[in-house]
Amino acid sequence: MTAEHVSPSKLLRPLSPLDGWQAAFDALPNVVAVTEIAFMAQLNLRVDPSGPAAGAVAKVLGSALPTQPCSSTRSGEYQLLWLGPDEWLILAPEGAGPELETALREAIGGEPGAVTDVSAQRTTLALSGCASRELLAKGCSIDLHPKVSPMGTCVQTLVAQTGIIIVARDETASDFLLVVRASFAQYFAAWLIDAGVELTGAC
Amino acid sequence: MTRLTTGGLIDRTTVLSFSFDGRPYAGHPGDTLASALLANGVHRVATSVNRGRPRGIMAAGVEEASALVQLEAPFPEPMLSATTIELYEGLVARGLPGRGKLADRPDPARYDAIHAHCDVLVVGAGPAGLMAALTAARAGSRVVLVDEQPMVGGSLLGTRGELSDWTATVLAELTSTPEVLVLSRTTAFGYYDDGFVLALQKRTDHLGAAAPDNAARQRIWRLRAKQVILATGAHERPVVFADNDRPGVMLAQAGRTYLNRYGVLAGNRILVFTTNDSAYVAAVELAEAGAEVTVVDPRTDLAPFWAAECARVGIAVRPGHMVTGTTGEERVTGVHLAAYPSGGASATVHCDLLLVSGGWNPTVHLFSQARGKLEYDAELGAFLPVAGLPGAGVVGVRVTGAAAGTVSLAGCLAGGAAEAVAALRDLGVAAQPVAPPPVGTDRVERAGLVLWTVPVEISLDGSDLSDTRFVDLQRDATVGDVLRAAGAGLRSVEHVKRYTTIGTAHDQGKTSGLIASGIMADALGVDMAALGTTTYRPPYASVSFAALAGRDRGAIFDPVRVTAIHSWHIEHGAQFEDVGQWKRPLCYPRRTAFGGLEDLPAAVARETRAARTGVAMLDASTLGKINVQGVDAGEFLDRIYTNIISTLKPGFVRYAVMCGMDGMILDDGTVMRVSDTEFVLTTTTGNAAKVLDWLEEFAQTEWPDLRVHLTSVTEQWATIPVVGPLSRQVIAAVAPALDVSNEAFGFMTWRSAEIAGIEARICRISFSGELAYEVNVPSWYGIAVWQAVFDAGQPYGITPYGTETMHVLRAEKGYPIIGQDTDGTVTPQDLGMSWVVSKKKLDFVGKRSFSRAENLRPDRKHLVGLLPVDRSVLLAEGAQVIADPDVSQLPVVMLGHVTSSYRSVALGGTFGLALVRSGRDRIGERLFAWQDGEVVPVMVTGPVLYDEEGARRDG
Amino acid sequence: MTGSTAVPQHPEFLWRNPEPKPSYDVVVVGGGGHGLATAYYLAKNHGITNVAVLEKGWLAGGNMARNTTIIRSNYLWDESSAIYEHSLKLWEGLEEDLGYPILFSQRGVLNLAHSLQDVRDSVRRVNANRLNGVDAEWVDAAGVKEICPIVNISPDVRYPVLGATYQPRGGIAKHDYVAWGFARRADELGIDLIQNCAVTGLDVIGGKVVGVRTTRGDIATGKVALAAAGHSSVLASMVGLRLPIQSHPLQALVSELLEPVHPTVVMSNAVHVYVSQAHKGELVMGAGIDSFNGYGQRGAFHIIERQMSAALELFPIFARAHLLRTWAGVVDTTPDASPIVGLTPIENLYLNCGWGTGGFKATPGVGWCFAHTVAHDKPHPYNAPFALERFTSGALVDEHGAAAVAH
Amino acid sequence: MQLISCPWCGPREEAEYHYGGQAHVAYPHDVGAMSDADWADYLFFRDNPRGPFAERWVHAAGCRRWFNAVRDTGTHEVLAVYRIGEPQPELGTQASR
Repeated sequence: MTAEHVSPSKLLRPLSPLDGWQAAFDALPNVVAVTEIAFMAQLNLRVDPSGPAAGAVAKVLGSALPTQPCSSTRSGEYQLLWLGPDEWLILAPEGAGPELETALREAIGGEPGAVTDVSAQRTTLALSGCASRELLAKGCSIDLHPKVSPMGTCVQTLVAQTGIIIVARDETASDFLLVVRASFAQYFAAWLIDAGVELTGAC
Repeated sequence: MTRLTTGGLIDRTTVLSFSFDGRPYAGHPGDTLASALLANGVHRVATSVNRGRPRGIMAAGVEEASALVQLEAPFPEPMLSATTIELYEGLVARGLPGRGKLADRPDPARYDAIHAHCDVLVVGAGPAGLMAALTAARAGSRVVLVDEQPMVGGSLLGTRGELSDWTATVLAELTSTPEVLVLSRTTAFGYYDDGFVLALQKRTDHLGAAAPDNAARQRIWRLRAKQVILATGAHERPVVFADNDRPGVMLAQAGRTYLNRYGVLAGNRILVFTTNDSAYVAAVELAEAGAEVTVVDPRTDLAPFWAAECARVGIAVRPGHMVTGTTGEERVTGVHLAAYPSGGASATVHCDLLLVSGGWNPTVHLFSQARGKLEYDAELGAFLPVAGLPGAGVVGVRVTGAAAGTVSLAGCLAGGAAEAVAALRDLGVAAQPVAPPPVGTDRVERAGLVLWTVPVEISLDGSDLSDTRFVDLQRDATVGDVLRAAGAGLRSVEHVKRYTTIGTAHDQGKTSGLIASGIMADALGVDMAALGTTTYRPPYASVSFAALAGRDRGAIFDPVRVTAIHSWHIEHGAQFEDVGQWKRPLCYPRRTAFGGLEDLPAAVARETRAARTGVAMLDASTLGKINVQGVDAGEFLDRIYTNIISTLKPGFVRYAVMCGMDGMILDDGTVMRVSDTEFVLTTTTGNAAKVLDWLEEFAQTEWPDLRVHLTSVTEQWATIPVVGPLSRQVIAAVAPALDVSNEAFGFMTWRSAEIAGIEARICRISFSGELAYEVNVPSWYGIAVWQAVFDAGQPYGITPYGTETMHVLRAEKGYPIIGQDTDGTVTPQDLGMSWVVSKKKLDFVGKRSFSRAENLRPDRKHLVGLLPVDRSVLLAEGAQVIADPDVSQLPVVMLGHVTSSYRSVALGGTFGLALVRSGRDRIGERLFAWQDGEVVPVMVTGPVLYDEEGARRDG
Repeated sequence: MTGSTAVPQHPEFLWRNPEPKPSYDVVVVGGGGHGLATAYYLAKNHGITNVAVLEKGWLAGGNMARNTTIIRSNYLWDESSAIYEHSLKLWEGLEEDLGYPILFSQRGVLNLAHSLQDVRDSVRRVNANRLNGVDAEWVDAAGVKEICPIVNISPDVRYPVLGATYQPRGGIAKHDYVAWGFARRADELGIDLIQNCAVTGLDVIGGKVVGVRTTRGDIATGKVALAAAGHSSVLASMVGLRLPIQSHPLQALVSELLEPVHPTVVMSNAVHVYVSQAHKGELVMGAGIDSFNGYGQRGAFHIIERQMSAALELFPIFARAHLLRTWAGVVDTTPDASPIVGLTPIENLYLNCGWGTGGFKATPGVGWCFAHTVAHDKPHPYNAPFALERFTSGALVDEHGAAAVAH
Repeated sequence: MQLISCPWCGPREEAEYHYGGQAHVAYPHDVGAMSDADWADYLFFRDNPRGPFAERWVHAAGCRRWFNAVRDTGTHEVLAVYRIGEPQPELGTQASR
């Protein structure tokens, strides 16, 4: 293959970790639906939640950072995921990363903290359907029952020997956002599809 | 035929064909293989392992010690109890002579595992378990009820339909209650810490060949409960006498279960030998079903109720007697009786079925696994759980029903409800016990006689074979074996178990273990309570390896990590290497002129030549990358690395080494300074997670005062080194706005640049000694930028290369690979890298260890180069380096070993790196590499063999 | 009640069950394989028979009863291969020496390599073994298949078998019989084996140990030899001695009896599978060490599940074999994965511990050397490198670094 | 499978954690002044009691925070968990969970 044969626009198309997997996801029984949400902007934010920078950051994000462990909040187009006592993952629309990174860094200023663009570090999957919880239970040891893990719950755990972030997005434990590291994504997708083999048409 | 025309929980309208030991038979849904065999008059099922004696069916459940079979169809499975196999159409089985046979082909079935959480886990769906589950369910709790049988009812299943309407109602209510999960065909087999119970669900075995392909045949339930209620029932135990192993000798409750549950009258002339009242109901029901029944009871004070019942149905009772032996070959034909305990007045009675009851062993396995304490109850002759579970933390583990030694049905029903109320109370839930169903007067009101083996002297002829008083049928272990153990001086039940092998077979001694202890205690004249039991180890019942492996097999056995450029490598024929969980291209073999593929040496020769003379490119995205931010980032890294990092200026890159506390090299990589307060480190591929953990541990626990934050960015960046004297042209082509001149963009610096609109970080670093640019772009663009570089390099013959070429290039320059040229016993000084160890810093991790005596030895092993005298001979990686080629006297003093070895185009022959004792002092010496018997003369050189003056790095 | 209440003195008599005497020349603490072997060689090699072996439970009921009985000597470092090879040579004559059937079966041991680095490490070890007089060879994947036909050597599996080191003289033995053989001989030679006797304290006067306090009374003694594996730290702490040891659970398991399928011993450190088929036919498998400190003789079940996955990748035909029993021992691990055998800062107190997962195979060898150490108040040349001082000098025998760790 | 309470995330399965050995062994201040024996003690010697033991764990698959736990090494019972910097509860007593 030589340069002449490849158009530049095609060349510089970004490729998500699960590019080409949607057809396999679509073949899953209709009690679950899996879709990659590619190219979301993702920023890792470190800041002292009780320090002055937290307030400045909140202004940029339009919402206070969630300080309840294992929780998340939405603020307009942003999702703020609690990762640790001074650590959050900010999910933002595609392309919003650089500007938000700058704004957050400015907000933190000289205070202790850090902002790191990790947009391509992980990809995200939307998992929905009435069998979602069952599907995850095949590898996830966390109780995702809606009484235990209500909407907004954001846990980091192991599923299929893969570190993932799970965000509960509804009150019936049938809509989850799964955030998985890019290098593990294809393995994780294969695992999900295999886990779905047995699901039947009804819940 | 011994199948009755009515009765039982089988479906007579459907006939299932099966084959056993090559003969065709028929049975019905609801049958087990055992019940179907008995229905067909087959009593002999197996052959004993050591003595080749015929063996039959002695139980009706998981405690079966004798009726072991090999399944042959639909798929071979070794060693299952005929009593636990649900019958299905097309089943093919044969009796086992003690050892199972594995299939010679892969198992096509699926297996899986699933997690479930509950407030209350109830194990056992008998009367106590159902009451417990119902009480908890009505309180609104999340309940899981597991039971090994295909239907609920537990011991009730062996009765004449006692409480069957009630169990059906309870089951209906439970299954329709939200948050209640009833798992049948599910055996809880292990209690682990903190309310974690493992259970095996047999999901499709009973369907035979009709089992759906996509369904997991067996499933491991990983149950995490806040409260556990064990309603696991009890196993009847036999009494030992001579020839007690003949087919047709069966536990009394089993005989009753075959009658009531399966509609099988297993004998016509039945002798019931019991030491307690519980077997009388079996005797009466069997007599009412048409059998001629005799009861032999060593006790003389018969219960009036049972005496009357026996009289009513015409059962002859022989109080004050015992069974001392049996006759028959393939099946019992008669029984020797004698007066108890004298042994006098012996007689022989004909029979075709001998039912035995020596009392009951509560099923306390899970409780014991949960560290529950057991206490010997001399009256029941059983170890009972002591209420309250010390040291079990917040998770309550309760035992109820027969498992707790409760004898009466009413007691079991009430106990189950009460334990559930107690469990719920511990969860802060106030609950009422559900009302038990009405039951009749219980007629087993007193404890029986505890009798392990009948008191008859056996004159042994000195051979073990003359003793036929079997304690463990499966192991062919006898009373004589137990006594022999005692005679040998053994006093511990664990020793006796090991000496006799009693309790180590498929049934794990469910019926035999306690008897062995009892015989031992009697023989030694010690108290059973003092002797104790052997430990109840998981699993409670056998579990197939495949079920435990679940879905973690084949393609999803272990994560496969791939870079953003992986698909390109596949399309371009890369051969891969496993590096940790990563797949990395080892090389990219090309088609040869002869149509075949290049072998590794040919591909590597071509790839290295390209890198040394033209331009080549590598996917190095697997390198670990850590973003370090904070005003103290420099200080933090100074403490971690052996060299100084804080003096590095933004825009610059430094090679750095980190050691463990012991001063041994842990990892190496580059440190890029992005700004005053931000760095990006690289780690070796295999160590990325370990290094981040290591850094976090220091940041969080040792130096929490330092303002520094660590974030993994391994997958954020795709990393593409472009290497070779022509690399500058390629970079200039893809990043036209970047001044690539050496003056503007010097060695060990980095620049931001746009590659076709993509923001890239390009580092002038080199792991080959050649002019090289390491291109880093967000990994979404990894493959696009890789392709752009590849395209731009076409005029220069750009060549993708793999890890093997990378290794050759770096080895020619003497650059070590951590983990290959080091092994956890190597310091930076050993590698000749004292220059990377700061003398100025007061401290850094590992520094103190460098001044220990061992580290100051002049004869430590040093990294050196080795040139074979014959440059066509390739040293083996792992060859040992010796000074004297005469190895006739062993052991031989070894000076070190070859860590890396390659054929080199650039060096015109083979070369190696080695760790050699006092190696730097031996440069110029002739040594020998010993590899698999071959002695290869080598010359010791410095480790840098190519471009020692470093002239090539600037192009 | 049983019929035969009289226990006959049996021709296969194993040992007396004596009451402890008030004093002994040597007290060995720990009646496992190492303690029993030490006692035996004290009597046999050094004529010291006024010896008690104190066991808090039943003889050989600790790790001796819980290990997977793999015997080999193909360790990397000179120091390790010397003591393990000494042990292997003793194994080769042990049945005769003890006059007891120990079912020592030299069926060979394969250590599989799954990555290119595994291959390098393996070849390095094989070459070192050969020059140390230890039988060893490198076999490629096809060679592995020849030795053990049921190993899956397909290149398409997740971690293909790239080859293996093979020690033909390695093998297995029947652990209980080994212990009983030593115990029986020790008993014959007059040594008191005292069970259900837990040590509750050590009496030290003037920096010298003079006695042992036990649950069965105080015992005066000239020398104390500790051989208590995972419990060594607890014992040493009784005299204020700290050890560089951490005690961890190590699990193992066994299947039902199966017709012979597995003719050798296969070990794979990379995926933590250690498997052989014992004489009666059961598959015996060891797992990886649980990461946390624990004396509870129980590990976590996910370790077993994971091990099963790995085992089926290597041996697909094991799929429908059944797990009958799992258990755990308490292994005493050291920073360099090598044992500690030698003197202590307290006079007449001797230490043998830190064998981690490797203790069984060392039983006769270390018994021999430890007895020598106790008898002469000086380490035997084979255990001299394994002194406690090495952690101060830095002269470790780092079997971790050499990847030849475990089992 | 022990259930260990992360002081931040709550009870999680043991597999989510990495074990860090004895807690409260601080990195020495002036390593240059330490004798070889003292340094060896710091490097290699840790308590190894049977019974309550103050240990470090990190919630590796969760919030990545190190914390301390007092756990009974005989029974596996976690007696207390506390964050880095918080004082160690008295050993052997049933502390808050």
